[in-house]
Amino acid sequence: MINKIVQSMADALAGVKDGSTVLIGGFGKVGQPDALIEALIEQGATDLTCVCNNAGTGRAGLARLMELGRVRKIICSFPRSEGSVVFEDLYKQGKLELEIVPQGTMAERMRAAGAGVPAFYTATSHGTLLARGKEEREFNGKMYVMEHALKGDVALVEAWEGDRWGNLAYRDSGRNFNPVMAMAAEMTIAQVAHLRDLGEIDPEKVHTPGIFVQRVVHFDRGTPWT
Amino acid sequence: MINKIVQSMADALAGVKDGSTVLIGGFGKVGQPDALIEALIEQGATDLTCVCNNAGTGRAGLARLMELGRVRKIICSFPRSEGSVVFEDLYKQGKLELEIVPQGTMAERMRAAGAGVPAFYTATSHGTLLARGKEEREFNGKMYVMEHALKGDVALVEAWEGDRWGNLAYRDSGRNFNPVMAMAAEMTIAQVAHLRDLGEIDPEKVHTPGIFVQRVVHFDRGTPWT
Amino acid sequence: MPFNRDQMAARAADDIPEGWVVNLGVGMPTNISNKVPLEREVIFQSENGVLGIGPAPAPGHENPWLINAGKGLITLRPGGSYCHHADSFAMIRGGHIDLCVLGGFEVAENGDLANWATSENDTAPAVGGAMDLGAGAKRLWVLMDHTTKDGRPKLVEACGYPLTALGTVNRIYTNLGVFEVQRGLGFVVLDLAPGVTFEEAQSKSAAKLHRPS
Amino acid sequence: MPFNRDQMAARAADDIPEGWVVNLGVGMPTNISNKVPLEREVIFQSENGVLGIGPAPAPGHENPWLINAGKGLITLRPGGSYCHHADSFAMIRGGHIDLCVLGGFEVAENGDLANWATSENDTAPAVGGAMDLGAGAKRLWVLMDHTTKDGRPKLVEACGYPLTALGTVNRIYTNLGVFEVQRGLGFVVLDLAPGVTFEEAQSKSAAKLHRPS
Repeated sequence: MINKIVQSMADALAGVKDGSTVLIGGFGKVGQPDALIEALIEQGATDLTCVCNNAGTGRAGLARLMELGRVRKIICSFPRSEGSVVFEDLYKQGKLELEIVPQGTMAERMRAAGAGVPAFYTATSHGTLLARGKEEREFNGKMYVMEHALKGDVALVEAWEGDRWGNLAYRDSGRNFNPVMAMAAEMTIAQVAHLRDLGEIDPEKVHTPGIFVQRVVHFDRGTPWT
Repeated sequence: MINKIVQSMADALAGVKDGSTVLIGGFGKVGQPDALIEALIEQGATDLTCVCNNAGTGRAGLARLMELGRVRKIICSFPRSEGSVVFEDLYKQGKLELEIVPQGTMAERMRAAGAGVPAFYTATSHGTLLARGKEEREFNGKMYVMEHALKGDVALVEAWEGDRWGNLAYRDSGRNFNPVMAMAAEMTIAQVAHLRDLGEIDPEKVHTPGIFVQRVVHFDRGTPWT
Repeated sequence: MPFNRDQMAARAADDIPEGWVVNLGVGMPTNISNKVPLEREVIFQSENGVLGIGPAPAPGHENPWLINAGKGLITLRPGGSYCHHADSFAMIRGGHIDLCVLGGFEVAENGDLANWATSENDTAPAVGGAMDLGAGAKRLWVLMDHTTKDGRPKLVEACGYPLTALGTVNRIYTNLGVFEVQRGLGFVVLDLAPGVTFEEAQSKSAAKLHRPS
Repeated sequence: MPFNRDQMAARAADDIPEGWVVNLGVGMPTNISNKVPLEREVIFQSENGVLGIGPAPAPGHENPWLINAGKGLITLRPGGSYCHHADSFAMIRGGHIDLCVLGGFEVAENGDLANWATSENDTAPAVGGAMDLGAGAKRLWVLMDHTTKDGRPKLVEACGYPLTALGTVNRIYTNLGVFEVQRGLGFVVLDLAPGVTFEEAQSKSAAKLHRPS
């Protein structure tokens, strides 16, 4: 019997190595795998590259991981936002590398990694600072920038429901980056608010098929704090 | 009020121009927009490039369109199959151009067209006859082929249900090429077995959001002939 | 009297026809959705995977799982749907969004937009989806004050700030009026706020304004 | 006695561990799914967007909307799901399929596979998903007769037919036995059908066979 469900947060994060690239789902607090991030803090892996839409706020979660000196590099579209105090401190001190990526390019680079596409072209960022050093190319009279796949060693995602095959379904705007990150990582770990029996999730609305998920852990965090 | 529902097959196909590239959904008979293909035959546009997984079987539908001399070129992954007699005749007589594309590359080229990606790289077909004349490139020690977006002027798709905003949901394996073709065409025309009121299709299982659909026409063709 | 912010949003909203799919940038542009009557069906998209945003939630009826790109609580109207980030930006990058309205630091007369970083040395500017929207939407409008707080013009000959997108702005809504970017010509005045003269608008712009022909 | 087709499929099925996601090519390989007991959960994928194929439908309970890549009627088991063609091939191209089993015209000792066209001048060969699967699956096995109907060997030093994929075949299941492709070495005999000798298998192959070390 295939059973990807693990019983503890420690089991969920077991084996994450130093130097890993960790994709962290969520947009705002919605679909953000808080419990898994806490578990990663506990687990101890360091020298991490974190890919996340923002660079953490307040002093908990990703910000805490950064404050502990465990993050070498952040890849994100929106580093500086209200409350991103830890990021700003560390960045000013030169203790954190930063790669800013347009949000759609970031999503597409992960989708490409998951889909076996090593590189693709996009008009996004052409002619801007974010295209510096990148290959440019003309197609049909328009200029494009070449972007590379962005792969993760680990993805941390949050879903509304999940089953023992690793199938996931999200709720409302909680879907966001989670499905593309699940595709793009060697090991995808899902925190799910509800465990379902196999077959209980409508096959027409499985948003992330189990093929992309290695571990499922139950954690009902309740309402996302907004 | 947005209302993409049209009342007749003639209205659904109105305005399709000679020389158009027409994407035709379905895999086997499932999800195949038979009524729209018949309506295209009626409508009269000629000099067409048709993109479809196969090159028609028997003497009806796509095969009929070809037999009438209305198709200049076929882009497909599986031209010769049981019953593809019309295709074989025309092709032997040099009356039909053929571009064979690996099935996944064909799907991805249309997805790219829909997603604003003019070109991407794939390992598929590298070193084979189907990569001849295509640019090759190495990424991380592995060879890839550059493939271009494949755009349609028109897409004909079939869905299980649809609403006046053009939202579509498919049934079982009827999804197949339909969502990517819907994304990739200037004008997507959907034949739906069931019309739904706005909001009746679960927002979590809208497979093709209405943004990709221009016209919806009701046609319950019943069981796909298999 | 120049438009106030509410009037600016309303002025832009008036120009959006039924049936368009529209993405509104965080900040001032978000207010535009409040100015489009529900009966005029405009489909608002948010890049975090929401298509068909409805009116603001009634107090006590908020759904914490449902937010827009600005992290504000929203609703979904019947006919709305959800998708993931790559699919959402496929809509944007693929040219399926009829209109995007962004805020701006500067717009140049060639249609360049600067709205994400205040200098090349800006340590960590946040780009979000602005470059994707700036390059991908069918039409790009900018909603912004005509000048900075200290009176510097924001309609310019060439942007001084780092660019967000090149040559894609079609129209600018400011407190002074509505301006179209015409390729090869520059800024054309489409409309002025009540009591605002052409000369006043010109004096507060750092590029030539043209009268409509 | 060489394996018959059913035995060949069963032999391959025996080597598939629980938990693998497996794509079976049209024709002989499809039969493999019938040889894996339901209790051993192997997840069969079909490139037309079906993940988690179940046993053949009971007569009278066929679902005409549910077919596999060979257009045969199938079922979905609990835990199965549907997706569109681009997502399905993302699974394949992205290396998420643990195993693909295809039919073959020829396999070369460097792992090249030819299985889609019989000559460069073949007027309209049908490739389907073979090249995507051949390049993208984590493991590629080939299930085929050891020789052609007229006795020509199909295990060769270099493929004469146009290639489907380069250097990706890991293993071949034939009526004579099971052969592994070892990089830098060539074909290694893993198993032989009852009564088939190494010498017989070698005599029916056009490349050197190696005994396992």
